[in-house]
Amino acid sequence: MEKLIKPIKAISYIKNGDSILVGGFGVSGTPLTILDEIASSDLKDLTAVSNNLGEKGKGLGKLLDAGNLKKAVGSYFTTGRHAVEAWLEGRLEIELVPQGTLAEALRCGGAGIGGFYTKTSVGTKLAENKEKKVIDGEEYVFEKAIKGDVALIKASRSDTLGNLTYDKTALNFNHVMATAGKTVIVEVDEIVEAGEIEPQDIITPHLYVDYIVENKYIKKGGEYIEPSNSAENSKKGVGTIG
Amino acid sequence: MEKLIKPIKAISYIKNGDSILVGGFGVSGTPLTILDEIASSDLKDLTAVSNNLGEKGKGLGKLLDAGNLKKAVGSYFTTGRHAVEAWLEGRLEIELVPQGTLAEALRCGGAGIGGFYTKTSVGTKLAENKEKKVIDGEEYVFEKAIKGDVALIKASRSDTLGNLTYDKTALNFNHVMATAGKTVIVEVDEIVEAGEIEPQDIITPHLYVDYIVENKYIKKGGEYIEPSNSAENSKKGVGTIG
Amino acid sequence: MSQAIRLKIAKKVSELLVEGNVVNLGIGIPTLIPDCIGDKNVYLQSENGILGMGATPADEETDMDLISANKQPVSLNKGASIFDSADSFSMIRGGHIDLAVLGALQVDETGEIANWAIPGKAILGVGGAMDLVMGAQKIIIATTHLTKDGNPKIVNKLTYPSSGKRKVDMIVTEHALFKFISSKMYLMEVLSDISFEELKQITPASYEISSSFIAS
Amino acid sequence: MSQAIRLKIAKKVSELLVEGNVVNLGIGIPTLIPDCIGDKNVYLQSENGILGMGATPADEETDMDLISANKQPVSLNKGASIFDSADSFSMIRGGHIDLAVLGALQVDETGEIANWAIPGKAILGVGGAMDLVMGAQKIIIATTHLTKDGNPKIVNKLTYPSSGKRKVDMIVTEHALFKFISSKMYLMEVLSDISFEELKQITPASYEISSSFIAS
Repeated sequence: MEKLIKPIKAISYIKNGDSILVGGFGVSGTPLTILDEIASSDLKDLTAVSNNLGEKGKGLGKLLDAGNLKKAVGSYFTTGRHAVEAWLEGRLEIELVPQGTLAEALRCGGAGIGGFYTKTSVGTKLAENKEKKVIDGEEYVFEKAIKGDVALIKASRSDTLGNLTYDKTALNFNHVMATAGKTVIVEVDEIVEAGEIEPQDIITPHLYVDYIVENKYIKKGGEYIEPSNSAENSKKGVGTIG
Repeated sequence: MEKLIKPIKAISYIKNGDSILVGGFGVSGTPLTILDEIASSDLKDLTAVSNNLGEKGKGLGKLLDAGNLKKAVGSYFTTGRHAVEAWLEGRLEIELVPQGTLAEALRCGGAGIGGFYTKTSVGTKLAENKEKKVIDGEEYVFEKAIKGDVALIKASRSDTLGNLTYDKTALNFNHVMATAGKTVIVEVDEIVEAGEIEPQDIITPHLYVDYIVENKYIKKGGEYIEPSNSAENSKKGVGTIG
Repeated sequence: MSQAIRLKIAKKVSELLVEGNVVNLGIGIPTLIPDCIGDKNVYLQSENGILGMGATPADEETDMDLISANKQPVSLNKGASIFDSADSFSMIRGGHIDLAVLGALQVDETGEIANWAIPGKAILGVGGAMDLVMGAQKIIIATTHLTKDGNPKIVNKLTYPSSGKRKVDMIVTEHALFKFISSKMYLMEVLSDISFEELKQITPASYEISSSFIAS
Repeated sequence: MSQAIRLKIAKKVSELLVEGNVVNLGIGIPTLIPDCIGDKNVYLQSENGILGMGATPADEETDMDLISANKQPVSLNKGASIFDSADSFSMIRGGHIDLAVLGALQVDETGEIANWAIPGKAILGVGGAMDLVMGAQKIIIATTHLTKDGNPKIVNKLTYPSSGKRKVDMIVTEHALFKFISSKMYLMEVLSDISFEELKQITPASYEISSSFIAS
């Protein structure tokens, strides 16, 4: 298991000013263990490419509070107040991208496609100053591929080679981000022997995965709970994630 | 099972002059039953978009002999002599597309992307007269999305709703073609009840599939054999496909 | 706006759903629709990667890795499938969704909508709104007739940022059902005891009464 | 050209493969490489949708729905995965393949190759050649030194249609191993009893002898 590393080692592959692609929708499919490690580090000026910024105090929300982030690129920052407040206070730059355009731009980044034409956002503020092209009589806007210095993703299972499967809607942006990161670090719940995952069940083949980190959170009652204080948390109903 | 129809009904959705997207690599993953039905029909002037043209007398090779085709769009027509001969004799127009560009153009056609930029073919004859664009200092060529009037694909299993799975490398172009056809007809080996395929095992969700046809060929010794004369064929070693 | 009114709108839209259709439900009133569908057979698509989304599960079956685009726990119906965000938006942008039911901040008299940003406020969320507006085969707007402050939402011309050039097909409010045909707006049905004059007053958009108009 | 010579070239290339690498093998001589790898641990990618392609199966295990890009039956190694053509070429074009070993009709002295079309003949097949040329991290050309007719393949300037602007990294023939560094060609190793003069004669491309040259 050459690819298995500790969280502290994982974040040594991230440099100040890097762009990090972070999987997850809400906090489902978010690499919480790795993000916790970043939040307790001195890393700064990071640009996070992620659909949203987790929740207040969870996932990327922690990085926002800890001051690791300079900028966020994503589709939806209005779920909680934490991102809006950071933006209003000038602590965070935000670049808003339609969700489908974000997914496709990341896929293109991983697939060696320089950019693509979509009808999404044509005629809106988000297409202002972007190149347009008429194809077969319809107007499209040009969107550039997105790549990242480091992709931080979450899978449910990895085999020892780094082949990945995901748990239901925790899949979301994780696979495309695995293809679009220069360095790819996956956080997993479980590691199995190579050959234990059927060839057709593998969602992300191992060639995309550089390092594997074990998830320290424990799934309980459908939610991921920090093990250090899980007993207390499950009583109080705080500190849970999901 | 509203979607289940007979092969003769299936080809009634194809009109003279239509573009048909036909799955398969070699003849693996090719809808042989539907193609047989076309070969014995009067359909003409069809444009086949397919990686290759099957083999002599098999799959799209039959359509070539039967005179159903006007044009072929694909990446590799030199495996057998049948396509080369048809082209030399002026019976077939050919448009050559790099294999990765073909796959991506079909995916874009299904995904509402008007076109994309790839480095593949830059500086070659296949990029002549195509728009170029420099993105982040690298030269790319513009390729337009491909859609088809009818997609004819092959899956191993469908549930009653039309959710599909494929058998190993028979997957190839079938899924992207299912997304890029206006009408999509799938040929399957087996039909199971809705719910029998796990949600995460479904490769092509049912919303892409309009009609289902049962494969009349029988898999034997790793190859598909025409049942009508399978006893004889397996003796002589002829008439097998794959 | 009372929950009863929101439910009334959701119920009316549910009646309009076509058996066998693939439907994406936006945030706001559309999220109430699953509970109004009954045994009508529609396939709900959720842009975070589900086709065949089912009802809210019992507490003990809740899995926060099986959630809707609203980040609420859901279940899977028979024949449901799971896919990633890129594939999900391929479905949406590629025209494979029969119907999207969306909320709106404003709709103008041509059917253009604004449903993602408020002028002068931070523009920090768009989600899948623009992809759905451009990609769905048909769009129904499910909205209260007026804003919380009593201002009209169905207007002459958008004053809020547009969600895209594509025009919607229908508006359902607690008072009325409007249809758009070739970017012209028609009153199809009155759904409350409101008079024509009162309706006109709270609806700045120009519209005609359809020849197939149905009284409440 | 005799099969022995083709095998010799395939064996030499096999020695150059790096443990743990993801490798795509083109048609021609590269197809002989799987049998020469031994227990070196490389992951073979096949553009029709396999990572972890294994050896030719026994006759009774042959499945024509598990084939290589050459349409020959293959097996799957432990940890292999299957994917569709779009995902396969995303790997290739996206730079995720460490090495492609390709055949060539011609290579010029800058490392540009021609491997898909012959002038004056029908141009009817390209397959994944151009995607691999543009996408693989490293490219080794495995080819006989001369054509069947005895004409040079390693030339001054391509007279056959180019496969792309991208330059290859290495050429392995039965006689020599050449490397390209910044579009300049270096003789690294002589692999037969050919003399420098004889080699020069059958190699119109200009090259220098590398400072780290190895004699046969």
